[in-house]
Amino acid sequence: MKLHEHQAKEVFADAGIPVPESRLVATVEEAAEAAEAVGYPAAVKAQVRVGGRGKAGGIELVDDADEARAAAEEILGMELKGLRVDEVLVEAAVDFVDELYVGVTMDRGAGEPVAMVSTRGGVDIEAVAAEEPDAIVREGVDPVFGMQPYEARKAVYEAGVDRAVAGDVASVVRTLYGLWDDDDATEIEVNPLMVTADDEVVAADAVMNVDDDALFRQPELAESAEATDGDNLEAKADEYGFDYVRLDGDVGIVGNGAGLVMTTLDLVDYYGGAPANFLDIGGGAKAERVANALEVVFADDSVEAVVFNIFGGITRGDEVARGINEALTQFDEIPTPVVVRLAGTNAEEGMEILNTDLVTVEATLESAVQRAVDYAEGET
Amino acid sequence: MKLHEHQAKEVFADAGIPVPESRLVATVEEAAEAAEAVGYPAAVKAQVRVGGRGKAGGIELVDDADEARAAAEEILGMELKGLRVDEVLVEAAVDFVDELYVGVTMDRGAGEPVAMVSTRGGVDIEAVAAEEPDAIVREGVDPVFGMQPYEARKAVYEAGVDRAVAGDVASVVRTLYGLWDDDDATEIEVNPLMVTADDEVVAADAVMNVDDDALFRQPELAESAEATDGDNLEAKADEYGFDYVRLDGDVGIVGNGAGLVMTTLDLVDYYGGAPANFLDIGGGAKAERVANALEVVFADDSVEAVVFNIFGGITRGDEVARGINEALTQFDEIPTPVVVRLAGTNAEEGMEILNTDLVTVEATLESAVQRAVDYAEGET
Amino acid sequence: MSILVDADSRVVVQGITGGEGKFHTRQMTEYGTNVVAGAVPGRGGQEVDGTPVYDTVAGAARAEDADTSVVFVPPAFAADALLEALDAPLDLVVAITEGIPQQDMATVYRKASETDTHLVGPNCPGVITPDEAKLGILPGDIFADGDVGLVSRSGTLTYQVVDSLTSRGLGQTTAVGIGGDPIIGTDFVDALELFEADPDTRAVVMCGEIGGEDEEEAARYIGERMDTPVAGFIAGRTAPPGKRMGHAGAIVSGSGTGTAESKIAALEEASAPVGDTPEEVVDRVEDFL
Amino acid sequence: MSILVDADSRVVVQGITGGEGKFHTRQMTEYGTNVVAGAVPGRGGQEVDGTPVYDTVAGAARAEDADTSVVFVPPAFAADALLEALDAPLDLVVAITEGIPQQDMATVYRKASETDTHLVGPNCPGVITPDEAKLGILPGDIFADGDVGLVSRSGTLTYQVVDSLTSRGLGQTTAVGIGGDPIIGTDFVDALELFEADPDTRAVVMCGEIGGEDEEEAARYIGERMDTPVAGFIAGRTAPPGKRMGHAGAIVSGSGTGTAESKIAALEEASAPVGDTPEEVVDRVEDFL
Repeated sequence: MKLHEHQAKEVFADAGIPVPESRLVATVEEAAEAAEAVGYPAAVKAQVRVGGRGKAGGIELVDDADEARAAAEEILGMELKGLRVDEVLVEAAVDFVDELYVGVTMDRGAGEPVAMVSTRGGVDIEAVAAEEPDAIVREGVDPVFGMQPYEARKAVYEAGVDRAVAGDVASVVRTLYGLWDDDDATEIEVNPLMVTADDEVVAADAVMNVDDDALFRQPELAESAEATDGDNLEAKADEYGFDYVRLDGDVGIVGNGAGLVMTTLDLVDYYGGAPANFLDIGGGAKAERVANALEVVFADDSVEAVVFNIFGGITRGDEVARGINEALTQFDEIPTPVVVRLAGTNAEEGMEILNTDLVTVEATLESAVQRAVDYAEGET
Repeated sequence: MKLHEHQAKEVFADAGIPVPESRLVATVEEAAEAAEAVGYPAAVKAQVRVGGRGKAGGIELVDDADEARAAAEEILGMELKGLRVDEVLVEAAVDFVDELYVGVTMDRGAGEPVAMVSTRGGVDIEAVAAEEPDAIVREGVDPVFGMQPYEARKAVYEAGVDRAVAGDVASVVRTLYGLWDDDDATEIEVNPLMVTADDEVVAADAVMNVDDDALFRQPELAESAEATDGDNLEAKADEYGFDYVRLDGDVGIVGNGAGLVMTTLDLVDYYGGAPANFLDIGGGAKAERVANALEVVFADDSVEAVVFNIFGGITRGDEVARGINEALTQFDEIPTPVVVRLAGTNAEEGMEILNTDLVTVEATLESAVQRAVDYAEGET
Repeated sequence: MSILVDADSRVVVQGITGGEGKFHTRQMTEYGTNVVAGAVPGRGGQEVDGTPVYDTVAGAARAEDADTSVVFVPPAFAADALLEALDAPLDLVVAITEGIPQQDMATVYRKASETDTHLVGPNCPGVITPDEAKLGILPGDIFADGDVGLVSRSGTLTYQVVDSLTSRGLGQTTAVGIGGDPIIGTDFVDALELFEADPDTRAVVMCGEIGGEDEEEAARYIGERMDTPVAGFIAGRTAPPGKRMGHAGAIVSGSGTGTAESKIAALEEASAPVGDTPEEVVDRVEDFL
Repeated sequence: MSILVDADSRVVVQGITGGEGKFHTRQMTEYGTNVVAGAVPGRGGQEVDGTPVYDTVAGAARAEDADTSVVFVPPAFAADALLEALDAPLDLVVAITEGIPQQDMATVYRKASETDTHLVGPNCPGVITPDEAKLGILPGDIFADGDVGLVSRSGTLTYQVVDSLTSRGLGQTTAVGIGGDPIIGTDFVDALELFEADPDTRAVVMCGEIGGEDEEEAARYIGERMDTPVAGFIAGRTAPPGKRMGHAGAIVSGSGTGTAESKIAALEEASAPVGDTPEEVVDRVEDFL
């Protein structure tokens, strides 16, 4: 779960990392008032949970109330990478002499967290990582020891951070590690960490992702996740407990198991179609879950056909088929063709049971996907 | 630093370990009132920082106010292993069906903490350890991982603790480990941990030693240490920053370095004398420190002679000698003979400088000790 | 022959008294797995379908000479259960549990790296050596004894491929689901090493997916050290960056690491053909044998 | 020959800008020790008596090819300094600091056990190979080059014994102060192993004291594995139980472990004679040579 910038900054500030003065507002007039309060120059920043807001026009610098009003007018309500901007953070701009990058993330290969420090902050750090990997110092941290003070210092000095602020920067790095550890963060970064002319450091941006699997023990962070923004379909799928990702195509996809659903998406593409979504219905296939899954997929207006791909496993194909039949009868009208393919234990029995008045049955994954792609292209 | 029972119980209770209701009192009448308040039977327990209070008559069970008064009368003011009892804890006696032992201490050889659980609580656990080591289950804990829940369970189940209370006992063990970890305890134990008929566990006694070297980061615990009881000489030596231990003999000993001072004690014994104390004056030997050390040793009425044994090392013998001369002139009268032996760098120059009107000089450790023993025996 | 598990494995089930644990213990036993004990704190002395339950894994291992554990403990308590199993010690620990917090797994991974125990999972379907033993939730019916080793990050995708293999007469030595989490015990390289050392495994299928760089490392290992031929499949070619595709570990990073393209290129570079469809993977295995 | 340190050791001093660090760096350099760098966070780029200072130990080790560290950092920061030195990595780390909390040392000890670095101390006088190099606060003047190895938990007691050795013409290969704390890096057995492997060490003096069971373990090692003769001394015969005698580690437990009697008996059992006085220890060494 990605926190909003303003949420992450609150967490950082509580942990003792300096952040600029700011106000979160939802209207143009409030934005102007907030800018007056924090002083000029001020930044008006879209609060959506995506990266690259600056490039996409989601951040503007303003020098007076009129400019603040204009900026808020433009940003509030805009769509950034498919998400509508409902709030902006109005923040005092920092007068800086240097921009650093500091972060902590999980090094999957090493199975341990890694702290990163670079003097190349304020730019797309992933581009720096790709082009000049040596410009980012990485210090792996043994999770059972926790980050030791010397590790933070080592990263900071090896990155070439000015000695005048090195101690403060090392302290920010250790604080980020502490948040990583205490708050079950999977990724946490400050870019840029600004250095002022009088050798102070200020977190001008804040990124924090929290482990979804750990929200059960992070009740405060889980609460801030509930006030979710963004895609309604994703919110609905989340409510039903499905893993769901919306895409740009027109072939709706329902299946069980992440790998098999991804494979189904890939096959839609392979056969010339375009997947509309990823939806993992999980284990079993009771009528209610099937109905909920189809409700989510049908609610996407782009969908022209649905492929329903279940590998039976422990749950037998005949049970799955009965669940699908029961689910489909709950719809007054089935808005797009549904192609079903069952495999695994008792798959043949299952396919015989399926109600072919409601669905098209295919025997193989390949043929099911091809048929759905054909339907989506208007061929029947 | 050993906490008083009542201090340790407060720490335990704050951490969630059940303890009996109790009151700390300093007078006979308060003791009677406290007993009325906590109910009968009640225990009246001497609050001195030594083990084995029960055997030594420092704990009595009482059944009414008169008995409480009598017990307090007897215990308050008594001497237990050389320490005067100034306060008693009056505590509700626990009606138990089982007595367990649980503790956490440092395993020096392994360099890690070890948790211990035994169903043989309520008796001298060190005797159990010596006679029936298998009756105590020891579970070493990797300090960087910290104690995991399974480790506490394993120790508890392997000790044969009744399944009805095993979960609660495991939880007490983990709490003790937490205190060990958070409070820099070096030794922490509950003996007995009583099990009641309705399967509750209660800490009927509480032992907690805190690492002296960690008191700088344990301000609350350090404060409770300041209200120290016991030997006045030890308190004075502590104030001067000396490592000092009082013993039963009549030969006072001052030296530098723990190993050399211990060796000097051993030599006093070897040559037929009896050491009166261990006093490590530490590095260097400035006049003020020498004077302070002699003040502490002279203040012990048992002392009949003093041996002053300094190995020069980095600090040169002539400087040490000047310090000793200067210190001795600060005393109007030197109450007992002082034998000085200097060794190491510039030792000979040092011995020439020493004022032989005030001290006896000996060239070797052996002869210095022998001379001091002779003095103590009245030979001159 | 086989890897990791066979008919002699003596299995303790952690969480045997829970719904899933109980159900799958029955399934495992029916398949022929030698389940000798359960371990659930506070439930020692009970029995589940005749299998004795112990309070601790160490107690179960000692009393029943167990060498293998399958873990069905809920996510909040799973790390403790895994640490307990690793400490017992055992030869193999298979973690079925899905949704274990990453930090807990970082601790478990650290512990596992200090032991000689094979940890498989978490968030995996398990390990099966057809006709000998299965550990976990895999549907035993679709597997058949044979010469093909299989290692996969995914459950149902594994079943899809196995189903094709079996229906074309290509049985399996052992199939290992290594799990879809970012931090897992046994990874592709570990499993490939075991298959390479197994004289009965004549070809290996490796089902990877987006996220991380395990497939790239596996490709290096295949190219440099393996004689046994490997056919690959990579799921998630159409996944957008920054989105978690069901598995916690199945995510293409914003900076573009962990893509299917990179993994496919690495495998083909190592002369491990990658199928565009599951059927094509099985075609490649047929080519090998 | 010698153990642990010689004229080729390249030494970094952690805490070189502090009072003690500065003073003893001068003493070490005067003795001939090859001090190549200091390490103090925030002091990089400065010099102390011509020795360059670096912000990190890793930086110092890289720039000056250091392989050894001596640590004079105050107790509250010492564990971090030791972990940094162990991570650098170096061959030898000597911790002079007294008063490091036990829990900090438990962490350091854990880290040290994962590395190949020799950690000596803390709360120790250091290590000296006469006429080559000294690390720490030992008074160089009293030592002389020769055939006797010395290992001791105590500082001034070591000097006392060395003074006698030297005045009787018995020089030393290397003297190692292992320190008086309950948790230390190199222990008696570690040091004895090094002396046993050193062809020039023809006899060893081992100065133990009350507390712990290191001397008993050393006695087992001497009895079972050592050819080089060992003479012992044990301080604290008259120490009462439960009292810390100066050193944090010098304490006879209430249950009676860690007594001088037990240690003396163990050594004599292992045919390592124990002197009743320091002079007697030197007599025994004379008997050996």
